[in-house]
Amino acid sequence: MTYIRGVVEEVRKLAEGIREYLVKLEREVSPVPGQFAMLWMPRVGEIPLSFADADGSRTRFIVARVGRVTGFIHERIGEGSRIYLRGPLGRGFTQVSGRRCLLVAGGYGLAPLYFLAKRLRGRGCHVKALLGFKSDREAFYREEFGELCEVGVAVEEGSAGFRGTAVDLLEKVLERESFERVYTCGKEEMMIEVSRRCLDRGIPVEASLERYIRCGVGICGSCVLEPLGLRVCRDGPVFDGAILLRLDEERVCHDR
Amino acid sequence: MTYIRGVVEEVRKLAEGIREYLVKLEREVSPVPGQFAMLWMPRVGEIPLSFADADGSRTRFIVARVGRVTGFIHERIGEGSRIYLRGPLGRGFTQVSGRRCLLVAGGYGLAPLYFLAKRLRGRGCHVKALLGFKSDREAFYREEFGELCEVGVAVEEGSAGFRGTAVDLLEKVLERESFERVYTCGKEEMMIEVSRRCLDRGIPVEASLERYIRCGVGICGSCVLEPLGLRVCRDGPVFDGAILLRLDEERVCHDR
Amino acid sequence: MRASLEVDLAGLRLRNPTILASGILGSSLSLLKRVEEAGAGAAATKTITADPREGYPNPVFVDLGFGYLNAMGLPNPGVEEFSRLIAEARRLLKIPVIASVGGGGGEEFLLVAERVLEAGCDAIELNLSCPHVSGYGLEVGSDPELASRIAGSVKSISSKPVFAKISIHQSELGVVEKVIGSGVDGITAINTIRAMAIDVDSMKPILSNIYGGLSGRCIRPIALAVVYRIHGEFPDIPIIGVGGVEDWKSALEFILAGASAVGIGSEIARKDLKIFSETVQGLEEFLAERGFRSITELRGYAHKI
Amino acid sequence: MRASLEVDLAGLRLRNPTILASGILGSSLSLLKRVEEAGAGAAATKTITADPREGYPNPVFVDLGFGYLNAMGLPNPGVEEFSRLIAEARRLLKIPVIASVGGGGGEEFLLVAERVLEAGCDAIELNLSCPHVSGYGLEVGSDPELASRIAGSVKSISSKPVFAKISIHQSELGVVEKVIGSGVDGITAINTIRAMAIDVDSMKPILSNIYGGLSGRCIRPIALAVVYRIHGEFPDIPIIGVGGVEDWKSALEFILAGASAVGIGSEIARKDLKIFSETVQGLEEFLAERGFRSITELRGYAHKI
Ligand SMILES: Cc1cc2nc3c(=O)[nH]c(=O)nc-3n(C[C@H](O)[C@H](O)[C@H](O)COP(=O)(O)OP(=O)(O)OC[C@H]3O[C@@H](n4cnc5c(N)ncnc54)[C@H](O)[C@@H]3O)c2cc1C
Ligand SMILES: Cc1cc2nc3c(=O)[nH]c(=O)nc-3n(C[C@H](O)[C@H](O)[C@H](O)COP(=O)(O)OP(=O)(O)OC[C@H]3O[C@@H](n4cnc5c(N)ncnc54)[C@H](O)[C@@H]3O)c2cc1C
Ligand SMILES: Cc1cc2nc3c(=O)[nH]c(=O)nc-3n(C[C@H](O)[C@H](O)[C@H](O)COP(=O)(O)O)c2cc1C
Ligand SMILES: Cc1cc2nc3c(=O)[nH]c(=O)nc-3n(C[C@H](O)[C@H](O)[C@H](O)COP(=O)(O)O)c2cc1C
Ligand code: FES
Ligand code: FES
Repeated sequence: MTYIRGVVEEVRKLAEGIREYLVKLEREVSPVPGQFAMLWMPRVGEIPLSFADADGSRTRFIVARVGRVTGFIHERIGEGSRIYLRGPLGRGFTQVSGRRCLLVAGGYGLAPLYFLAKRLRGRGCHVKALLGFKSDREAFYREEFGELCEVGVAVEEGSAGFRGTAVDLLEKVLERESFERVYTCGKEEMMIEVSRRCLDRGIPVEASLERYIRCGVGICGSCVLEPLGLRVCRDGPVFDGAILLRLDEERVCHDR
Repeated sequence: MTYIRGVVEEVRKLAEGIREYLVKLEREVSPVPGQFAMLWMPRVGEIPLSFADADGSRTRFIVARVGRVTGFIHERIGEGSRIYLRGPLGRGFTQVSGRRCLLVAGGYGLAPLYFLAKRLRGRGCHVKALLGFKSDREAFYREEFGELCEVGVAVEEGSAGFRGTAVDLLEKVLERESFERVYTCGKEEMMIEVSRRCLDRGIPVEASLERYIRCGVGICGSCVLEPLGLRVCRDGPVFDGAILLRLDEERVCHDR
Repeated sequence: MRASLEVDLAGLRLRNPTILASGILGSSLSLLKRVEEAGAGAAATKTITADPREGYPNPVFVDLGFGYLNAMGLPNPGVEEFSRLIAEARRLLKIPVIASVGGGGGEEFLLVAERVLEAGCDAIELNLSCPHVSGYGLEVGSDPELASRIAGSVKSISSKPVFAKISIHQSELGVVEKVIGSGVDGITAINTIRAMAIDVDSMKPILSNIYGGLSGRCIRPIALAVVYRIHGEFPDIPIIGVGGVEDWKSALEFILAGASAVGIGSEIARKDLKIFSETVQGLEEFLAERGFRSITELRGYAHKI
Repeated sequence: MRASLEVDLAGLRLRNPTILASGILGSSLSLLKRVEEAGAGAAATKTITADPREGYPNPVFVDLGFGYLNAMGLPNPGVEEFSRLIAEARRLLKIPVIASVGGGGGEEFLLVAERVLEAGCDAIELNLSCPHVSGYGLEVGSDPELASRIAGSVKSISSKPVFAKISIHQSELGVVEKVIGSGVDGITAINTIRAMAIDVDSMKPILSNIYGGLSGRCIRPIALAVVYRIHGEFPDIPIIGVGGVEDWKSALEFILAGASAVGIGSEIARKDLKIFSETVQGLEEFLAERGFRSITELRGYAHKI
């Protein structure tokens, strides 16, 4: 009753430390891109994961191995394994229609933006995605995005293609092309940079943030963005880029 | 949340010790004729009453004064008074369509049968109602039934019209007319007689029974029909006439 | 091979672990029979007192949407009449009949217990925990010493298993330890929880008695914690888990927590008597699907972590 | 004339009787500020312990559909850090800030109380009742003697009102009598109720800590009965009624039962922060409609029967 049960139908190794899980749920869920689920592994832990796709009772998650629970998932969860989740939680991205949209994603930040790309396409948007990775070994989902939209790939320690960060690539792209809205998910520093550069040019930005999620429903205060009083789990995880800039300012003030 | 609040819009004295209450509820209810409500008078008591009519959020009750709570209602509840009810509860009458139906009612047993007459009419039934009263002073609802169907009135100590019981009148009517279904509500002895005479002739009967109602939802056992294990509040209050005959047999056996 | 739902409950053999909880339909012979036909593994009677009790006037029951409130006031025809009912039930029913014994003190408990044992009940459940009848239940059971004296004296005259029914308005583990020390065969947990409802429109308490007992699905998490704790501390003591069982899943929660059987009470208000067969069928299917042979394998399983 | 929602709570002036319950959003200055903006009449902090506590690992929260289960494990940055927060809150907020004080024994309670008083809190609430942190809360508060000693010692150093927060896992009236005897200014009732949930599919307890506390609308009937009883026995003692307040009607239930103010906690999960303004507005409208001048006229009104 409390958790929705799912059975893993397919596991794919996408890149170094990154796996994709296709899950069939016991009932339908209707997440909006940017919303997340709390994934429970009995007696192991419970962690937030973005929906990377959802279609009726089939959902997709992308899991980067970072610690205890994600390590357990990589090692122990295979086809036929049961998983449990609660959600969808939080507020997702604004789904505009018929606009020129740019997605800027890094690492497992690709997850919600892939889901978003699909939906934006369905709403007649022109979508371009910039995917940033540390190295070739960590790169994934180029083809998946390629099937949906234009793709630019930035690899910092790459052997081919654009060498640099997603932000570097963004700067180049913004010189030549114009967009009506930018969506970003990845490391917070990257998202702050993306927000700054786009807002400077007057382009609205939405970014998906992370904080330590405990209750997931907005009552424990664990995920608060100080000093704004915003809760990632409930008021977000998607926030206006301007919020990120205020966060950053406060951080800078505080550090002084 | 637990009770539906109602405001009394109109009170009519129908006969000696019998009043009619028109109630506007704070939300709609959809009772079936024969279903009842538990009417709560704060710090006074809570009693079962049949719906005598219901149309959206307007309902009608007929209350015979018999004791503490009904006495309070007669004396203290007027236009503008608040009342509280839970329901609809129980199983009502079978609502047939396009049949010839006979209603046999006594005293406040007219309440659910009036509601039923309305519904049967709406379903294209030919309806006839036999109304039985002790005396002229206690008679009511002749016109109301008259607007819906053919009416026969039996008054035991009457000054005019058919003198005798509803059962006597029934016997006469059944000699001349045929019906496909009979519905009855009134004193239990009357309903047993009605059931016997109709079932003997092969006409199915439904009767609405009374027992002491406490929980109203089938868990306390207060309203059980021994030894049948049937609960008036949940399995009834409407039962097949055959059930009444079995009850009566058991009573007779037991009394020996 | 079909999985077995049979359980041994302190020596009682139950065809399945569902038990009609005390106070639910259990003062009518024909309803007890109907509950057996509906599939219950055993049935408890309404709590029996020495003298007849009328109970409280209406309202005595509130459906809160997430659970129920009741203050019936222990209406029962008294032990004289009830003993006849038990004797007849013993002839008419195949499933064990558990007599729920109440009292305002040690003597009454003993007197009632004596009579229902004579009448042939298969087990006794001591109601030490009704939260809303002054002088009865909790007022007796929240004194651990008195509770264990009562339990001990009833146990001493009973060749049938004796269960002590407890509530949370007391140090549960404290009372449990005491009554186990006095020899009872098992624990029934939990009774309703003291509660009330106020109607804000009339600004009045709803129940005629003001206080009542909360039951139904909303108390299940509380009851489960009690059962889990007792099973953790006293793994050998049979427990009847009661509180908000509404389907096979909730029944299974109790068994995984350590109950040998479950009482089913007020959720009958929503599900009616088919709750028994549906629970039984759901448990059977679960066992079969997971390859368990017997429900007893699952008792206390959630402790293995 | 508009009806007044102002209440006097043991000397604290509240613009309205809604209070953010302890443990809800109350360890963040900016969230406390937001709660004030949302309309709360006062705010309690998360329970503060002497040393920082990490709390338990996830899962720590379960939405049961009719209420909530949590076992956060009293995560808080410790009194050192928390005192700074309280001092800032005192500058930034206009509404009273109630410091919830925890401890594993008398000394810790006293130490924390001393520091939060220095920091300028407007009142103290002694958490004698958290049901799922071993060594804290209930384990201290269910010993009436210890509870009253703690209450007495904190009261002796405090010029600000002191509330004792109680649970139902104890003879409530017993503890209440004791702590009132030791001089506390008011009672907060109730804390969460010990409970748990087992997932039958995995056959495992859900919370990492196994046991947690039940909160939300499903415990309201229980909390109401506690408040009603306390007000009946101690009509002069201010009570903060907590447990399942979800709208103006449920807030009013507590006030009619005898509470001077109500805590709002986990139902924020469903209603979010607008629960405060909606509750306040609903109460205002009710008073106006019924011709009451002040919410204080309704305190304990359900006792007049
Ligand atoms: C809204 C949101 C969406 C996310 N979506 C994805 C996704 O789609 N794919 C993905 O791989 N990761 C995602 N994450 C991050 C993911 O939740 C963490 O990597 C994961 O919780 C780590 O768990 P662990 O037990 O393996 O790590 P641990 O060993 O417990 O800790 C390592 C680090 O992981 C982070 N972390 C641990 N627990 C939590 C928690 N409860 N909440 C937030 N962060 C935590 C902390 O930074 C911590 O320092 C998302 C996080 C958030 C907040
Ligand atoms: C399903 C059903 C539908 C009914 N419909 C109507 C109706 O439409 N109009 C009408 O006037 N009456 C109806 N009654 C009867 C009505 O409920 C009783 O007359 C009423 O409860 C008497 O209450 P009191 O406090 O005035 O009587 P009391 O002074 O308490 O007792 C007098 C007698 O009333 C009966 N009674 C009292 N309480 C109850 C109770 N909780 N349940 C059943 N009987 C009780 C008993 O026979 C009792 O001996 C119905 C009863 C039932 C069971
Ligand atoms: C209407 C009603 C009457 C009850 N009467 C009794 C009783 O007489 N004796 C008793 O021990 N428990 C009594 N109980 C408590 C139940 O046996 C059970 O312990 C409690 O209701 C929790 O279970 P449930 O949630 O399945 O109803 C009664 C409960 C209800 C709802
Ligand atoms: C997530 C959560 C954390 C809590 N933390 C505390 C706490 O630190 N101290 C405390 O006294 N009560 C704590 N409580 C209990 C609440 O203050 C309140 O007493 C209880 O939840 C009942 O109220 P509610 O139903 O409105 O939530 C907590 C409750 C919840 C749900
Ligand atoms: S995780 Fe609890 S408020 Fe966001
Ligand atoms: S009144 Fe309780 S079972 Fe019918």
